[in-house]
Amino acid sequence: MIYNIPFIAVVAMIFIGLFAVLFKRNLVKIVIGISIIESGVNLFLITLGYREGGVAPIFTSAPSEVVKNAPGSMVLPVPQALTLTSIVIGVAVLALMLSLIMHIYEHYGTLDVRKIRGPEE
Amino acid sequence: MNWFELITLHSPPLIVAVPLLAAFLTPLVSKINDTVRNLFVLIMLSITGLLVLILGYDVLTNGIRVYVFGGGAPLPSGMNIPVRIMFEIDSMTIFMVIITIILALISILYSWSFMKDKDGLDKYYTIILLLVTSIFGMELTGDLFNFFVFLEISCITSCALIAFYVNKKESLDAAFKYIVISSIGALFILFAIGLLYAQYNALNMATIANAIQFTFFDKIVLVLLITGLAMKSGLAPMHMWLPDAYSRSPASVTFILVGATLAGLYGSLRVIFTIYGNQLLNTGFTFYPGLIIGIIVTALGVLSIFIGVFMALKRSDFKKMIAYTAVAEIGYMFLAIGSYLIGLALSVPDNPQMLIAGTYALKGGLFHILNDALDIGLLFLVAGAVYYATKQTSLNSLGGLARNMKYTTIFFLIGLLAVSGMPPMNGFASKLLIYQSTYQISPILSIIAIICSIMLLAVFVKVFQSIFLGPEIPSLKNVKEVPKSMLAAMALVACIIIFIGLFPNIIIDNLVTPAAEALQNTTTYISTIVGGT
Amino acid sequence: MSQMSKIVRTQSNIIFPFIMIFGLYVIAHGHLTPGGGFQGGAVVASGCIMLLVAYSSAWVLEKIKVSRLSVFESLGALGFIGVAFFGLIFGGWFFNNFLVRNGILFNVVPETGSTLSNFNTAGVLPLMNFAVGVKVIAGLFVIVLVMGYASSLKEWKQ
Amino acid sequence: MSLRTTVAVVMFSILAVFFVCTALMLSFGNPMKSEMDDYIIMHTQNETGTNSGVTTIVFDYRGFDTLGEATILFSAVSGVIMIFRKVKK
Amino acid sequence: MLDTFLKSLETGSGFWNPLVLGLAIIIALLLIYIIRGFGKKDYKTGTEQTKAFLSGNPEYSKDEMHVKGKNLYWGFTQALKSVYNVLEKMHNGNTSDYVLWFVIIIGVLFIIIGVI
Repeated sequence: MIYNIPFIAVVAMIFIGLFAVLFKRNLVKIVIGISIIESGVNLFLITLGYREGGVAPIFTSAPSEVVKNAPGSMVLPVPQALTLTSIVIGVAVLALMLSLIMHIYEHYGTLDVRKIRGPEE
Repeated sequence: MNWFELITLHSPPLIVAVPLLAAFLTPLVSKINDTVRNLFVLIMLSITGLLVLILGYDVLTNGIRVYVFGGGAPLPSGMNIPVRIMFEIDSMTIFMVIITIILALISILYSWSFMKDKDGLDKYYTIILLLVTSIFGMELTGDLFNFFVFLEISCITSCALIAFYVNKKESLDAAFKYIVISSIGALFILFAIGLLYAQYNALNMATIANAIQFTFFDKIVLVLLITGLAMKSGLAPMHMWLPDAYSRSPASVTFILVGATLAGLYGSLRVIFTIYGNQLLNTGFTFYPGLIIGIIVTALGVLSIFIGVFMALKRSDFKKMIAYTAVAEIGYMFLAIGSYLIGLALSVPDNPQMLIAGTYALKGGLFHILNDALDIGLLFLVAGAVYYATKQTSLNSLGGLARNMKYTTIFFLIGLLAVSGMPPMNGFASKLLIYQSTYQISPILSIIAIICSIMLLAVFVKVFQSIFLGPEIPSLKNVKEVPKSMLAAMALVACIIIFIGLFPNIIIDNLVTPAAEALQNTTTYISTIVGGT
Repeated sequence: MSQMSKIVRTQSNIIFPFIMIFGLYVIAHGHLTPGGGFQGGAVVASGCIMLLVAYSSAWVLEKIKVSRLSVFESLGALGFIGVAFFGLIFGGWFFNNFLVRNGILFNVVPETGSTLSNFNTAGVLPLMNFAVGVKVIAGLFVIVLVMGYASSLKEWKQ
Repeated sequence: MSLRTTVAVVMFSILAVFFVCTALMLSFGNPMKSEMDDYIIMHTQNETGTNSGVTTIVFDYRGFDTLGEATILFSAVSGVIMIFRKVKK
Repeated sequence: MLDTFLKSLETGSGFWNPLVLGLAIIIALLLIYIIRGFGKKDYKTGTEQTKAFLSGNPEYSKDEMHVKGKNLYWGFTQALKSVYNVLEKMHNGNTSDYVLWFVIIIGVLFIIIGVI
């Protein structure tokens, strides 16, 4: 049970992020919330691939006993690749959101989420 | 192996790679000349269209195609889990890809003069191409994580395109809402994919579908995937981003955004029918999870129809009315899909009539995807034309445009009749299928659908009256008809609409029925990759 | 954003080459050690961004244009998809690793086991690493450059 | 508490129950299945000639994902440049 | 032959053929034309006959006569005011509320599907 603490941390991060998105009024804080959710999901992916006592799946100057019992002694590589992709996606989304926020501040003069709304005709 | 077979063999990756290559080349090409750039984009998309035709002919005659990136057999030797990314193309995919290429070509043709005197056009064309690429990728792929990557590309590019009018604060606002909501949805989808990976150690759709057990994890994954993708496709009550995003982006962009939402719908179809097909479509259980999903989807579909129509009736902005109508149309599709699931579950002891009715509902729903894209798209193009000519879209300040814009009026009339399901148009054919089959499943559903369709007609009669009819308003006396490329784009859509309306059986027999059969037949999809199961 | 003090500028001048070399090392050895095009590109881009912070974005914009960086990014992406297309032409499949056994470069296959193998392995992977590296350097730098310049400009919205 | 807060708290607790159940049912340190990853670890050297398992996946086995990832960065850069363009009135 | 021609789109419990409907429309147009022929022949344009009156009063200027978009269906929206109040509250333009709807749907579906 106590050994599941990485997964509990994942859930905690997702909920902290959701809390920020739902209850914070500043747009920048909402973006920070999304970023925290994203870190939680990335942590989830990387946690899935951990194998007890495993080392990184890289053969360059790996110890010989690791190479001998090869797949069992290395962590799973696929989640790491997925996390890499996911991180880059997060950077792109973050850049776009922040530049939109700069424009929104220029036009509306505020970052309060309740006031950022167009007219409803 | 001659060149035609070679192209047929490699057409699945080329359909994605050619627009992508064009998108990477556009910043370089646009240094030469504006006309060269536009021609380049049009030619590249035409090449993609040719590839789509070749692939479509091949798949419709020879069955499911699999393309493995990097080469080799789908399964490595001694394994029953594919390692490489692969595309899996069946008739349903072909149906969606054809819709997408039609939308993309017409949008490029339309934006030729619609966007002529705007700034930042090289980036605009680049991002349009990337959006088209992402829609193709979402539809062609057979790998869940790859699907997620393309979903994110479509999210980012749509956001950038919605914010194209950067000096209007409404469009910035709509773009920000869109990216916040869709990135949260995409993150939940990624979480779900991670859970599936944890259980089955696979990311391939067919492999997961083969192994799925409907455990506790699978239920959570089902909820997260369906909710996230339904949000992408604008199902009520998660549709709120859609009217803002549709009504505040340029008309040529909205035309492709319709395709992007339909790709979300396609994703949820894949989840329900393929990944969970062994569980939801299998009537051998004592308790049918398919029935529950069917009831939920139907209820949300009816709710979308209701909300879309009612909100559209009160609005006074042209584009916003069409956007809410789009929500209602999405509701019709989900209603049809849910009716199929309910009919399948009810048919079990000895009631095969229900299954037949459900199958017709599914056909109607799939046919409605095509019709909805064309009808809503045509209305948005007309709204863009009105905006181009008068620089406003509010119903309160427009009137009497039929005097100066004759062709646009005719196209709007065609779109009006089609979207509200009046007989000679294509909307009627698909809605008739939905009405008749849902009536056998539950008469109330069909009655609600018909009444809301009548109210859609009322919505657009209001638009027609206050924009095109009535006395001439002095400030709009000098309005001119829009340029020829916009007229050509609208005429093209109108011709397709009338053609489908007059000969619905051609489309139904050649495209819709194979697509519906491919969706229903989960086993073939799985066994193409996994082998005899 | 005006220029920072002379101490900061001098320090960043000194550190900048080391960051560059480290980032390029990570890009070049992506197929042997942890890292690759994305990671190394991010390191190099953050080195460039350090200069941007120290010397203000207006100073950087005098040295290099946004459009030029954009072209670099396009070239990186083109290189990446071009390698994939070469796989289609020479190897028979899209994304085929056509260099790994029978190419002229990077054609060595390392022995299974703990080998400190040489640079000349892994087929097309080093090429892809390099293309992605160029792309990420230009992309991240351009994002920060544009945003920094826009925030430093008072009347940028016109 | 307003209606919105009440609804949000109720939904938060429902979500929390299900997510925490998920987290407790997974086991950290021993994956349920690892066939695909074992195959990749064992064949990364003789199939792709690479020593790094992660780079093999990123650029060879799942190279198409990386193309999509590069595309995402490209589209974000294009989007940022387009948003910050100079607009003539 | 006629049978296959008629059943161009089967709907499970019937069929639909747009060409037959086109034929019907043409017949209806013919009928309208014939009926129009029975009308009065002494109608002349440009005289008092073509002038419009509102309950005997002369009409207003064309600008004031145009029924604006917001005036249409006033009765309908007024009658369903309670429904519209709820709907307008749903679309309040707040990003957090939009995300909350997403979370609500996830929660409800968790309860429905997860408990089964």
